[in-house]
Amino acid sequence: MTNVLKIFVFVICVLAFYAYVGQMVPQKITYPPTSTDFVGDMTPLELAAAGEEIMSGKGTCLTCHTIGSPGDGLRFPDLGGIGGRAGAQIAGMSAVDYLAESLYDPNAFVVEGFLPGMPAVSNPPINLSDNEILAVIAHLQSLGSQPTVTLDTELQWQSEEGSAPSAPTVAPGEPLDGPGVFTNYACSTCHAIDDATRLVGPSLYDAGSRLSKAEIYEAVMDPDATIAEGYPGAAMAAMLNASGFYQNVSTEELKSLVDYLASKTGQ
Amino acid sequence: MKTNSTYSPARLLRLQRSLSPGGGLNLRRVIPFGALFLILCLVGAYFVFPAGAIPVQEAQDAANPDYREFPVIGSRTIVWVVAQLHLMFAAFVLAVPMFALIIEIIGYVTKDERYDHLAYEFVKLLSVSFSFTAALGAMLTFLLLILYPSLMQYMVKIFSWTFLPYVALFFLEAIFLYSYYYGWGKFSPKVHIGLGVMLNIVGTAIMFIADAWLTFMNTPNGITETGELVSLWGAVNNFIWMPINIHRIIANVAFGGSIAAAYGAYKYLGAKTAEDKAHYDWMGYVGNFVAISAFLPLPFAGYYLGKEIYAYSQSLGITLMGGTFSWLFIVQAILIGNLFLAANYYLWVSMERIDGAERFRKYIKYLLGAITISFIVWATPHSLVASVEEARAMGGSHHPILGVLGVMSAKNTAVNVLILTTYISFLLYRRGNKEATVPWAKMGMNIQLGIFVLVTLFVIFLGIYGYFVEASVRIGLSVPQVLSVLFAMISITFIDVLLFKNAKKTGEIRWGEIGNRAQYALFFIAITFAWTMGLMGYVRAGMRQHWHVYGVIEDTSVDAFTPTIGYAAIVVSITVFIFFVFIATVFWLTGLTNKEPWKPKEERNKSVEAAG
Amino acid sequence: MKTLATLLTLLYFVAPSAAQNVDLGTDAQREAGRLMYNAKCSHCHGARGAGDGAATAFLRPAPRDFTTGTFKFRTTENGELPTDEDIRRSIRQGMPYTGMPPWPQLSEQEVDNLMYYIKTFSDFFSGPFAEVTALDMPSPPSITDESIVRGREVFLENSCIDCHGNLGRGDGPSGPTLTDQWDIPIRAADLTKRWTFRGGSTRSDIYRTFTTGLDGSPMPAFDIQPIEDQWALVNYVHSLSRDEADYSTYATSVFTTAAIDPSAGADAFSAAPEAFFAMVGQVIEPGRSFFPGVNGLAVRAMHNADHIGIMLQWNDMSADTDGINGPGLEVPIWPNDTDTTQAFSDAVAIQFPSGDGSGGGLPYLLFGDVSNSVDLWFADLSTPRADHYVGNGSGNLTASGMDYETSASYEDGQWTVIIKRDRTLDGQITFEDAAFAPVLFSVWDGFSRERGNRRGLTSWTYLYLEPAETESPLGPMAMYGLITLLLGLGATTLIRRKYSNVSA
Amino acid sequence: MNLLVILAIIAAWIGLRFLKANSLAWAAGIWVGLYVGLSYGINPPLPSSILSMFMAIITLALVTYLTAGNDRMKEMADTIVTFVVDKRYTGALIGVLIALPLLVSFKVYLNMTQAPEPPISGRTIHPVPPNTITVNGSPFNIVEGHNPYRELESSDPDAFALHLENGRRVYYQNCVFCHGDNMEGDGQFAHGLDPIPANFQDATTIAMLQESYLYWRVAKGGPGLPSESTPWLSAMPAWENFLTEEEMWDVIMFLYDYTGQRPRVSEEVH
Repeated sequence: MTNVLKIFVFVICVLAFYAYVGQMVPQKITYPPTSTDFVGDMTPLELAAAGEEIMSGKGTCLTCHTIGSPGDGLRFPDLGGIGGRAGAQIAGMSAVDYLAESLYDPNAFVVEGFLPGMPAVSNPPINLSDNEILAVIAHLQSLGSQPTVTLDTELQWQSEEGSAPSAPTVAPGEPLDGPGVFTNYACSTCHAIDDATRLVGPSLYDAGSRLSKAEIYEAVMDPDATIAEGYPGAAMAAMLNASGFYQNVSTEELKSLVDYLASKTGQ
Repeated sequence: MKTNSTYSPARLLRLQRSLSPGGGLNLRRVIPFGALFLILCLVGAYFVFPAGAIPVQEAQDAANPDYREFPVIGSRTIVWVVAQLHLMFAAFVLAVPMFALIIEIIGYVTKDERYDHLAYEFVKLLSVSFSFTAALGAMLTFLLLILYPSLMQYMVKIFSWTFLPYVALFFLEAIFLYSYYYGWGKFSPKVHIGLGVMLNIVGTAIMFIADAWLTFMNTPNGITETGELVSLWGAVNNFIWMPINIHRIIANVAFGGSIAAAYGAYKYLGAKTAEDKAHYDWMGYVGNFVAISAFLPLPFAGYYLGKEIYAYSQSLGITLMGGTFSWLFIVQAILIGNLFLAANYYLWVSMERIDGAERFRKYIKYLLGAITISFIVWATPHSLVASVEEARAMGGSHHPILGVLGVMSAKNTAVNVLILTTYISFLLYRRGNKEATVPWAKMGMNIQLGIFVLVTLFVIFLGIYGYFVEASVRIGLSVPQVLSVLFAMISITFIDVLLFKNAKKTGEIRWGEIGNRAQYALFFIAITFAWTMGLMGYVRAGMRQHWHVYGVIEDTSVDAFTPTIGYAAIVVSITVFIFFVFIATVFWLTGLTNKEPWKPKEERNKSVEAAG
Repeated sequence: MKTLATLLTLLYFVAPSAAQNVDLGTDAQREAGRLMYNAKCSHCHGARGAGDGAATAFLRPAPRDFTTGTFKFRTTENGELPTDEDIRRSIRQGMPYTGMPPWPQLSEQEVDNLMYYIKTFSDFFSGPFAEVTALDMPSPPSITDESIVRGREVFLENSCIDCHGNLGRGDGPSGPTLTDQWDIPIRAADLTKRWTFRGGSTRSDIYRTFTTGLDGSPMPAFDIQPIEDQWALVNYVHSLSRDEADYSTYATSVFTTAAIDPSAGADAFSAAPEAFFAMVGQVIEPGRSFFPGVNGLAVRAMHNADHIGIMLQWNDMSADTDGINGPGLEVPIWPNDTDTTQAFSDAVAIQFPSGDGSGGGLPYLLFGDVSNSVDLWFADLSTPRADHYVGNGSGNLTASGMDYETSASYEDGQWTVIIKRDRTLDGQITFEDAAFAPVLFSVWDGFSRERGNRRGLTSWTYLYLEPAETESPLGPMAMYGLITLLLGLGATTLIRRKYSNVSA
Repeated sequence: MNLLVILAIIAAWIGLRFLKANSLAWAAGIWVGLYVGLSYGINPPLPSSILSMFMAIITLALVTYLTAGNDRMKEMADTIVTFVVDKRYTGALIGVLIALPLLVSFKVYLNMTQAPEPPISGRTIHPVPPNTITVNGSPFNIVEGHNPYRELESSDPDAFALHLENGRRVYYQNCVFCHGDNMEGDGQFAHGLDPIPANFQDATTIAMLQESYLYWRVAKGGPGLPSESTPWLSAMPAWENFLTEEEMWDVIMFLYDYTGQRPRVSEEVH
């Protein structure tokens, strides 16, 4: 029995030694990256930091807007210093309200020299929640002045329940036809289909006469392969990704969409 | 591919088990114990998931929360400990048939009865240990089903079709195992060996399938960005599937060998007669020989695995080697350095019981020197812990000399030198009581020496050369290093076999006259192996960080953070301790077969008197 | 002051024509030198050696213009060209605390090649005055107290204090007005920091500097007689500073039972050890400071049960108390800072993390960041107080309206600022015994027009509060000693009992 | 290397050899010699954490050596037993029994009276990069992204040279103050920074990284580091605030060109 006891003690000693070695190296806990949890007591500054992330990420704002480097030929206004200017854009409208309107209802007031065409970020495909929009407003305010909004700030555009509109839903089973796909994935936010209006993206009313079916297919599935001159790159892919297009669209639906677009010859 | 909604909880059971850092499991004792647990699992799983409603669409059903909490120590830790224990037993029951078969074959070829007995003695350890495996597997299954329901649903969705072959193999495994075990000595040797071969093939196949599930969690493949299955074969054959398979086969053999050696050591220490001592001394030696032989190529397999991880994602690779876990590999280096040291130590102590081996004693200090230096080089961290004063004296957290030792070139070289040195120890041991009689003996030995010296110099040269070339070339240099070491081992062995074919025996191996300290070295090796496995389990699961399935299913539980190495070390130590308590029970149970039949007290007294 | 041109005119008649012994190197050497120069030197000294490379605007003192043949560090007569060895030495050793690094990794040949190529930038090296002889540089005699005392007299006799100041801190009355030959502002050396001497910090280097002068700068050559006085001056200058900067890793605050009173001045802090921190330009965020006015800061601190006082001292050639300063002032991007109508005062700030610092990391070193704020004790030295600012990054500083008890004084080129605070203050860091409080210091030199983000700063460092009473080591010493003794005795007894038969 | 110390150690070992010291004395001699050598023989000195690790390994190795052979083991045991039991050594034994506790006490004294150590930051030098970053508004994928100008090296050497030249300008106007003229991390402000700037000549910095990794470090600087790399200490600016993307790529290429290193390229995917 003493042997068993000796072995037992030996095992304990060796294990204790290794446990000790484990304590001798630097100890670091790695936490998962903090997702933007909107908690009630976020200061405007914290909110602004979250907003910065949203603008470059989910909001896809920076595919069309620049911050602090105007004149790059982008189609939308530069946002550098926007926080300082916002209050003076529309008489009688506070900076916060102006920014909020620009986000919820962007085409209500369009800065001179620019075309309308920005999608409402509260709707699909961008689909920001009210809190996320508040964060974006806070960040925009911080560009040029001090952010003031908090999560308690109430805006007239906010939906009643405070919840984000639901994401586009695909009716199960029933494949959509071409126009159906076009509507369902909110393509019309950026592309005109009935006339030659230039929105964020080129009008598609003459897509069929400009592009072959294969080219249309490529333009949908890999938008950045060829970018029409004067239009921002990366925007479409980001938005289609955000709207779940690539994940959900079926081959059949894709085919109908291409057929539909190819049928648009400008007449 | 759509999910088969008629999944069976039995598949789930095995799926869960595979998700442990272990994988290859062999429920060998299905009939007496395992089957009971399986049935319990089936029944239990049906109760845990009423309606069995696992159509994928409803995976997010509010009735099924994503996580449940295990009291006191938390879900993650309990799954961790149980999975690790399960893995260790699984590794053991997979490995023992492998080297039992090899030993049996050796016995068959050499017509040495001893080997056959030894193989049988190893196999005897199986019968108990795998009921533990089954018990632990069942426990793990329940835990995962209860604690991580939504993750399990996803895994089922992906891998449903792999369950059928798994079940089929499982039955085959049971049949082969029992025919191999119970049929010992009852078939012709060839048929019996054939059974053993089949047993191993089936066991390995089971492990391969199980590995697919867990490697998928690290490097998911064959799915869309949202996690829908595109190609099942792609999901199975993910980046690290094959490397893990290879690494595990080898590591299992090493681990199984070390446990078997520990068994020999345990019996040796308790043995009363010289005959028993001789036998268990020999058993410990063989177990350790198997363990170390399998251990030598393990660093290469590990390197292959690491390379594939880098190939899959630089982020994963850096997390592993340069980021969060870089210190873990320093701990690993200490463990493996200890293994090398202990393995050599065992050989050196063993040589004391070989008459004629004294002439090699003088080399020990040089071997030890090489091992120590390599050990030091390998354990030197790249990012140093230094106080501000020390850092300033060094000119930053980078030491001009240590910095050189901290990078891959130096480490690769150190490992290769360690392997070579251990190999030389083996060689010296082998020829301890032999004298070559072939006419070209002197020249042969000179050639061996030449190869050894050249390869060592070549390995060191490549290590140094690595500092003068760009990184992409440097990474490639490890291949010639490895190959030259393999070349040296193979060619020297080849010459050695010829050299000592009809060697003159200068003395006997006095089995049973080994110092007890050698037996403790065997325990030390077994513990260190088990601990290393535990640590590697932590890093393999931990490198996913806050993902269940890397990049696909995010861990949103309270345990999403990666715990410290110190915490992991304690969990691993406790796990290994529990494992050794269990394995001690296995040893004890196995030992019962040799116990005298029970007799009433009076009879025993009588026999004592008679003896007196 | 003699310039090279006047000297040349004079010498034209006396010097021997066309020196034969001038070594201009071979074509191959000059070509090799050219390649090396273009690879390693041209970005500062310019492709044509005119000191007008891409980096020139960011360097002060400005890189040498090789085309004029004017060199500061020579062993030759004032106004003469340097010897080959002088050029080699300058390349090899560099100029501490300037943009010119030492080049120890170059081989002898490479340095030679560079030297030959540098000589091609100026015609003087091939002209009639190219042949120069090095002056005799005697080896220094030993330092005696008398010579240092005498050196002080020599220092005064030769009006050194006009530029270098009474105690050598570079604060002489004419200090702020000095410019070099090209009208770029230049500063008299701070003789209390020998490690910053451009020409080297040994006594021989000091001797060479004042006997040959620094051509192109206002530093003339001094012909002091007798020679003993020359060495007396060298020894005096040498005695003004320690050998090395000896930068500290943290400052220690010592416990006192006395009250902390900023108005009591520097003497009250003499019991506290001095921590000397390196101060470098803020080159991280816009408003970058490439030549900070202050390159080192001495810190002493004392605390009692309730208060802590921190004393900061640094050398400044002028006390700028007119004008304004603030940590959040706008700074145009260098070199566009041309509007000089606004004057800026000297200022200093001590930065601590806000709150208890339990967030897992420090705030960002430049006035904190959005999620981790800092408390700034900011003293604009044109006013007699230090204000509290909360910093959430360089662009986000808010004055809380609170201020700290402060005193500031300037004497002989040295600012002394003492700031006092309660050891516990709501929302700000608590100074606990035997704990390390993270701290970072910033100094603004008004004369160098530093304000806002243009400033000198240290890294995050620490302030350690010595506890009032340190635990006596005697108890643990006795305990561990006793345990060892018992273990030893136990082992001895065991062995003796077991092997007593051996002792025969 | 401090040659004098090393020579002294070797001399002591030769002395042991001449004295025909037994293996226990040898082990002690080697232990002390290596300890002294590692503590004082290497310049700059090893950090104490490393020193203790090395000594632990060496201790283990020496114990292994002493116990590996039966006769050495016996020799060791005999020596100890003789020393403890034999009357001739009683005096020495008492000396040792007294000296050991004194040594321990002295060590305790040293530990308790030494100057306090400020907190050590065990920072990760090469942390894991995020998968994508947004540089001045345009997204960049670190995993798959590559230097858009690197291909010019082979396709258009003249254009590449222009990029390098621009990189040189950028470096000497922005980076040289910390990273130094020779890129050894010893610029004129390096002495005031902690952590000190990276040394690009070192084979373990840029040579083992991909260009996309450098791009991340250059564009996002210290503030972009994850917390294990102590972003609050790093003085590396986020250069996207000062430089264009092209300038950042140019300076990265210049770093490799000047130091003669090659960037690590992503390995072949199987």
